[in-house]
Amino acid sequence: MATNAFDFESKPDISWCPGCGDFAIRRSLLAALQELGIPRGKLVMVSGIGQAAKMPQYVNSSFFNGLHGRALPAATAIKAVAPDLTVVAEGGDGDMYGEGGNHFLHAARRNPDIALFVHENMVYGLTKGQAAPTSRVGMRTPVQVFGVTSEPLNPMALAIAMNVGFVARAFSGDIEGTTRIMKRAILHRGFALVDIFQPCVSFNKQNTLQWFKENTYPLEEGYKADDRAAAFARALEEKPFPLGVLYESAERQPFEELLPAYREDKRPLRERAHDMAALRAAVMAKA
Amino acid sequence: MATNAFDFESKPDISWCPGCGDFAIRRSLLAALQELGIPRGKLVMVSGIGQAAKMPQYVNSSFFNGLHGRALPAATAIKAVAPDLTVVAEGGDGDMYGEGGNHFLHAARRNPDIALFVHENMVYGLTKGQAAPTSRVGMRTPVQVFGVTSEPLNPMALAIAMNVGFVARAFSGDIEGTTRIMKRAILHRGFALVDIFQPCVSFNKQNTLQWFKENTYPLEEGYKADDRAAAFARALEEKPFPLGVLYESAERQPFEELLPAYREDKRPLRERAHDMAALRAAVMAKA
Amino acid sequence: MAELSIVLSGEAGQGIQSIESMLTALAKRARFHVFATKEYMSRVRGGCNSTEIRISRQRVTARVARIDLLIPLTKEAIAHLGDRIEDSTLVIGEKAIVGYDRMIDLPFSAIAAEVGGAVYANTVAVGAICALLKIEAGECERGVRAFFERKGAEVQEANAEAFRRGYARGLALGPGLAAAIEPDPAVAGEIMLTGADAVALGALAGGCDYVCAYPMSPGTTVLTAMAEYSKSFDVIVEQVEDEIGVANMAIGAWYAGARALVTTSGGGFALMSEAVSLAGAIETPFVAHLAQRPGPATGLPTRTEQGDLDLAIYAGHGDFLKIVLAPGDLEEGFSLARAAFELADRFQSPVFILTDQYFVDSYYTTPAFELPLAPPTRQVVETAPGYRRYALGSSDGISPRGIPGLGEGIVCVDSDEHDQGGYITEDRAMREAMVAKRLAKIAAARKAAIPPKLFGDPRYKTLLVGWGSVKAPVLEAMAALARPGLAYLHFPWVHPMPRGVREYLEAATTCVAIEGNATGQFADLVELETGRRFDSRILKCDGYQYTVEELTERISALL
Amino acid sequence: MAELSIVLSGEAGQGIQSIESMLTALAKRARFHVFATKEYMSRVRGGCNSTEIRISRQRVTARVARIDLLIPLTKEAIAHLGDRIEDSTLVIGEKAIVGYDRMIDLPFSAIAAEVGGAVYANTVAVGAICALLKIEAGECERGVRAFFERKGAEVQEANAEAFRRGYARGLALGPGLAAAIEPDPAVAGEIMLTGADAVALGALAGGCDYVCAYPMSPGTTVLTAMAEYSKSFDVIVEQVEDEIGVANMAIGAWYAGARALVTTSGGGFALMSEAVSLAGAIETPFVAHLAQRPGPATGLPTRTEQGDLDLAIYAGHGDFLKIVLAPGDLEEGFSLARAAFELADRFQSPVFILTDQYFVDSYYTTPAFELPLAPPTRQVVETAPGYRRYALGSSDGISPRGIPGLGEGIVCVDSDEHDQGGYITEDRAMREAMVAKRLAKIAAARKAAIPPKLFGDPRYKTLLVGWGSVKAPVLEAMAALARPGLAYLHFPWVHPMPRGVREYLEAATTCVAIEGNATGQFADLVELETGRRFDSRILKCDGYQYTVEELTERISALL
Ligand SMILES: Cc1ncc(C[n+]2csc(CCOP(=O)(O)OP(=O)(O)O)c2C)c(N)n1
Ligand SMILES: Cc1ncc(C[n+]2csc(CCOP(=O)(O)OP(=O)(O)O)c2C)c(N)n1
Ligand code: SF4
Ligand code: SF4
Ligand SMILES: [Mg+2]
Ligand SMILES: [Mg+2]
Repeated sequence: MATNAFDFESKPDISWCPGCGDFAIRRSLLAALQELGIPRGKLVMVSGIGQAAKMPQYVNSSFFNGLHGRALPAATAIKAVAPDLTVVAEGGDGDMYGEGGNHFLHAARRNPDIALFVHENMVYGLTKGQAAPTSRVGMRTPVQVFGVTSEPLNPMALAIAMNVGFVARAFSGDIEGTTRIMKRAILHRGFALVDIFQPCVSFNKQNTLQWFKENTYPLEEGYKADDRAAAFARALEEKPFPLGVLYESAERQPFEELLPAYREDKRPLRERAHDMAALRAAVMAKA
Repeated sequence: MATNAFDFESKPDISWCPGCGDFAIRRSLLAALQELGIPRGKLVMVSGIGQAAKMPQYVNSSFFNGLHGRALPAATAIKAVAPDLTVVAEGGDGDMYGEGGNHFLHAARRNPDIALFVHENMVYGLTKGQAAPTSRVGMRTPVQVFGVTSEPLNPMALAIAMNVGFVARAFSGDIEGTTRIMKRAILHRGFALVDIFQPCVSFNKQNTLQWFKENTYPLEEGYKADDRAAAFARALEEKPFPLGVLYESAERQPFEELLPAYREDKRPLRERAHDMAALRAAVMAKA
Repeated sequence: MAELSIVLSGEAGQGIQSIESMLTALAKRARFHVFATKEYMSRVRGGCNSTEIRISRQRVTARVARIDLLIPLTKEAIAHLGDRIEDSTLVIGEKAIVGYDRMIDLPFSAIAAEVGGAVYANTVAVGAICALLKIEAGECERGVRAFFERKGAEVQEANAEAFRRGYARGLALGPGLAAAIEPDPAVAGEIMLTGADAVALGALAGGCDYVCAYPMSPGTTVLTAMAEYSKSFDVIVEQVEDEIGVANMAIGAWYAGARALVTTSGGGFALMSEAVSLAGAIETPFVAHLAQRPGPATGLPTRTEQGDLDLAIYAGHGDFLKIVLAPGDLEEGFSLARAAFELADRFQSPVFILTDQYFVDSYYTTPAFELPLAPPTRQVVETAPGYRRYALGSSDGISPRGIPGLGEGIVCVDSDEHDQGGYITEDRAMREAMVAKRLAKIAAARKAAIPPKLFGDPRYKTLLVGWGSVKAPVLEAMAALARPGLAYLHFPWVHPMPRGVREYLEAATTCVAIEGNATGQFADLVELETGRRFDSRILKCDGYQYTVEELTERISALL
Repeated sequence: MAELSIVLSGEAGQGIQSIESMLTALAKRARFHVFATKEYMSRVRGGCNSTEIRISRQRVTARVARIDLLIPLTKEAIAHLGDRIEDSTLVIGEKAIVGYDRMIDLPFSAIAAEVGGAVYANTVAVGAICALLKIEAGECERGVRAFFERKGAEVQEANAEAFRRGYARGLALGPGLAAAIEPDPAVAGEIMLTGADAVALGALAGGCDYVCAYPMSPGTTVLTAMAEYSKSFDVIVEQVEDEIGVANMAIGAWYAGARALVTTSGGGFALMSEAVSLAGAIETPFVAHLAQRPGPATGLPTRTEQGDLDLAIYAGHGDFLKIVLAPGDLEEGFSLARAAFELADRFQSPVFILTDQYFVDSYYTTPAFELPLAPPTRQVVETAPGYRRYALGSSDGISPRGIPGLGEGIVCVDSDEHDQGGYITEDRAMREAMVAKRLAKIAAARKAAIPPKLFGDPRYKTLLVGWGSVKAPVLEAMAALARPGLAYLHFPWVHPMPRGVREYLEAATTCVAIEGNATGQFADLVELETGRRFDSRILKCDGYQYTVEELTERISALL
């Protein structure tokens, strides 16, 4: 890889398993950040806990690596407080759709200008192989000893139902395709979801690199991503799953742009002084 | 009202505001329960906290009135432990889609045989008028002083995206229609959502009885509720909002029926003895 | 007469609140000291609620059991107030509705109807009360007009008329019932506000510029106040999907350079417990206003208790600093809320402001708060390349805090155990250094603690010990008892325990803990700190704040 | 020789675990006492982990610092174990890979390659170790075959061959290195299992029939064990979306008549805090297994600490009974887990079983658990019409518990304050009665508490006080010290504090608290209860359990 501003001088000790799809996603991510020319000091990576959620540790930028499932509220606040920063949230399918499911729903409602990258390996990697919300029915694990019975969560359908303005599925095996989609997601003004199929070589023996290859296909050239109902129909397709941007709409305004604090004054909060005259007036209004 | 097995001998002190749509929903509920002939001792009403969530207090049956937002996990367990009971979960739009949003997602995935009735009054009633996840954009409240900016959550679209097998919208103003839908929801084998439009006379001056009347219409006779993508398209309709069963499918098996504990033995757990021989064997297997 | 205690009681939504707000505004205008508090059921309409108002020549800051004047709006009001109605209680109202033998009939609605409708009944009642208080009629009328200023001339006029009629009827009750209270000119410059307002203003004084919350009584009071202030201050106010989101959002906001406040109550705070631990781990400031109400679980949602102290102190897993402040009066509400932000920023740690329903809902006249001269500054550094968020080496465990976007460095925080740069480590020595760093902040905070304050006889034999909102009733009870050898040690800063507490207790023969919960949570903490057992604990868990009389009696029983 | 301490160290996924499980199985088969524990990084592959195995003539239940035999699988293993490698440590392994001067080269992989591939390297290593232990070869080989029974004859044969070759190479190292340990015939009837297994079996013995959890190390160990048991028991096992759902689901399950268990760690438990309060309010049993790991926040996910005691005791808002049990050995793991269900059901209250990563992951040979004769019964009543869930009147605060569907009554529970029937009330007298009812259960539970157990000299001068998993290392350290006047007071039941603790402490000249956290959380509780301060606290927070040597040294420094 060519030198990338977001890579480290010395190779970091990456704790992923050899062969894990996460490495490829990291390559896509570093490339996307570099190609977009984001100033290194202006990026904040936000994550929860999990293998995927370790990503910020391996990107040479500011990061907020918080609690399992809780990346999105933190990311939303960071963007709201400092709209001049680029905020990327990243995590696993358990992190974002399991523990963090409620934040996902409501981040979608709020629509902060955040790109969310979810590693869909259909398993809990870091905790050693239990079912994720995306695990396929029938998958056996040390906890699901009789096989998964719950319907896998369909992130595409869900995001489209929540009217997310950028809904895409990528595949770690396609580094360039993923890079391309990531760039578009970061550029999208508002909440953007990229769900990335990723093989977990240690715990998911069912949804392997090969399986993903065999069970995905790129959306056809000329696919129109601007029709929500049509996108939903495509989102229901399984085996093969379509890859690419399923839905895109610039209709909604981002959360932070709607905040009254930014109506006139565009400066991030950190640059503002507190208004002592207003305070005095507020106290004396109680007289 | 005629005597109803689920009503009380002496009139309960109902704490809802005079004129609240909740009274009508209670009438529909009592009628539905009565008409289905559910034995009184076999019903458990489960709820969280809120005005809507007080419903179980006003139904003469067993109830579990738990924490704000947390009705569904409790209801799921009750049904799993005692599949012979009828379990109805009920609550407000804040309770079920706000605080409880994650449980809603995952109850949908699990598909327990529970009917869920959500009072969509587009506001937080009990806590005095803040925005609910369903509040319309622009609504001003004591907290949303500049008006709501987040996209209202669309329960129909969301439930269809989550592949819920029974997805319906009712309106408290139509007591009989609501009763009819409630009955179908209770009879549905699996998770069934009925989102019920309900005017809050104290705090929602915008989405009034009149407003709901003017902004809803019944699904046309002959509407086919079995096509998920088509149902989704209809779920996106707003002003007017369609009323009725938007989607229905008997495809998925209920959660508790898939539990290995019930494969052969159908008795609820409370009727089972513990197996001491198996315990001895399990201990000695460690020798 | 020195003061009058007035109680209004009726259903939710029946108009108690309009009588109350008009009356207290007029009384303040007339330079009386005013105190008002309310108790209400967890329902929007119906039930039986009450508001208590004291109008006095002297400063009054606590509730009393005594009712001098009762205005019942329903039949139930009489039963609701029970044995607090004594022979000396003047009961005035609509006999036809209330049906209470001993009451003086004053048909507010009928009089209101003459003016133009039932809506004016409240103003009629206010008129009658003002007459009894012998407040000058013309001045009152100007007050009434001011009160309805925004509603237009017609409404103003009708209400003035309703007021006059009520006033006349009040006068007609005869001089025997009147209660002339002398005004205090000093009230003119004073402010009158609720505990929630005091906390909100204190937060603004502390530089708060981000508020997030999930509605929960009684914590919502501060959310609503801040939302209102977002019209005149650069404050981002966001209602979040749940309390977990709230806390994580606030921590994210602090990380990015804001001064964020969350406000909640027990159940909501319990949900934030993991996030509190996150703030501790990543050493990011966090300020929570926790307005207590009785538990467990949903409990009594609209009532009061001091039962969440343990919850706050032991929130989150692992050992790290949490500072807990508990205002006892409005001034402390303001100054501690302000201090919370400075302390959170300085110690890069969670700070909790513990109030309760009684505290946030009560209001009274008090001298205007002293404002700081200088605005607060964000205690952050501009980072240089190579900046490390958790640089070791300071004796107090505090490393300079950078924020992303300010300076050339990057700011890396991780909830896993981390090294100086914020990167995950499992190195034992680093782990121990980081634990020690976090513990050092506890020691440093204890040194910086606001010491407890002694009231009463400095050469006490009996020492009362309390915290938070019991302060005002205790002080009035002490004044009522007027006993030498009696003192009250008040803790506005309750955790980590300030130093020197043992000396206070050792100087006493008898130590009595007073608090509003069922077991004496603070008493336990003081015992743990000092090794000195309390001789008695005065406790209460029925959902109400102590009245002055109740405390007077319970204290004197121990003397 | 009485025992051998063996350490295997290498990357995650490199095969340490297969060597360990084969070796311990063979050693137990040969009637040695076995103890094994592991420490590992929070990663699935790579890093540097280690397993410690003691093989002994006598019962061994704790870890030691001493390494008699080290099998490093990587270069890093040597640095990782640092100063624990002494002159007396025999280091055996593949010199080409490890590159450690002082080691004896034994090219496992090369030998394995002769057999048919690198997969056999572990078995080769086991063979070599067995030779050094002088375990009879034929018996071992049968053991190896048994170990691979399910893999088919070919695999069995290849491994037997690998074993033989390894054994031969071990023998060839010469008798100077061999360590003949005498077997103990009593081991034959004993069981060997992890703390997690003991808790899972105890839960089954306690009638557990519903398990729900969200994966979290080290709590997952019990989830996995229970999932496995769901193949042979009527246990519903469900993985839930988050810990809040977990706790509310478990409470719902108990309400409907199940005996539910949840299992988690600190951060997950923190999220359950509100639900704990729910269980308290609606008086529904709840059992949580809380396997502790170092915090705050994510902390060190795969390491050990006893830092969540305060979190557990003060979980949830409001005053109500929580019982906290903390097993110190496998037998306690089994019996306390079993007791947890009986207690939860009896007191209709939350019960927590506090273990830690060290406890759940370690295993050793121990006498087979005594099984109860009778199966547990659900402590529920068949309800009659008019049944009231919260009937007042019992002195211990306990009302007969009905469940829906059993009997003619209805079972109504509400998280708001409620009356006897479970309906919402704001009545003051009822509130006070319900608070008193809940508090009465605390008093009743204290009476029923399992008393602490004294080990060592009954006429002690120095009293060590500890809880949970420090028990085993403390007992071995005491045995090593062999000092008169020294005793250890062990608490398997840690909250609410059993009675009579003060007497134990007062009988000592010196009291020393020993626990695995940074501040001494249990020591605080004992001080609060007894008023007696500890003279010293031995504490540890580096993520590891005490070794016997470490404790011996730290205790003797105080004697
Ligand atoms: C509150 C809480 N619960 C549970 C955990 C344990 N935990 C850590 S990562 C993880 C799930 C990992 O799965 P996923 O998010 O899919 O990421 P992956 O490892 O597969 O990339 C869990 C359950 C935690 N850290 N915090
Ligand atoms: C953990 C927690 N947070 C907040 C609350 C306060 N609370 C009670 S009901 C409610 C919302 C009520 O709105 P909704 O669910 O829409 O029901 P409605 O009253 O409108 O019928 C809230 C926020 C609570 N009880 N518990
Ligand atoms: S466990 Fe799976 S997801 Fe995690 S690093 Fe290994 S291969 Fe990747
Ligand atoms: S507040 Fe609204 S929802 Fe609640 S009872 Fe009153 S009218 Fe109904
Ligand atoms: Mg995953
Ligand atoms: Mg609502």
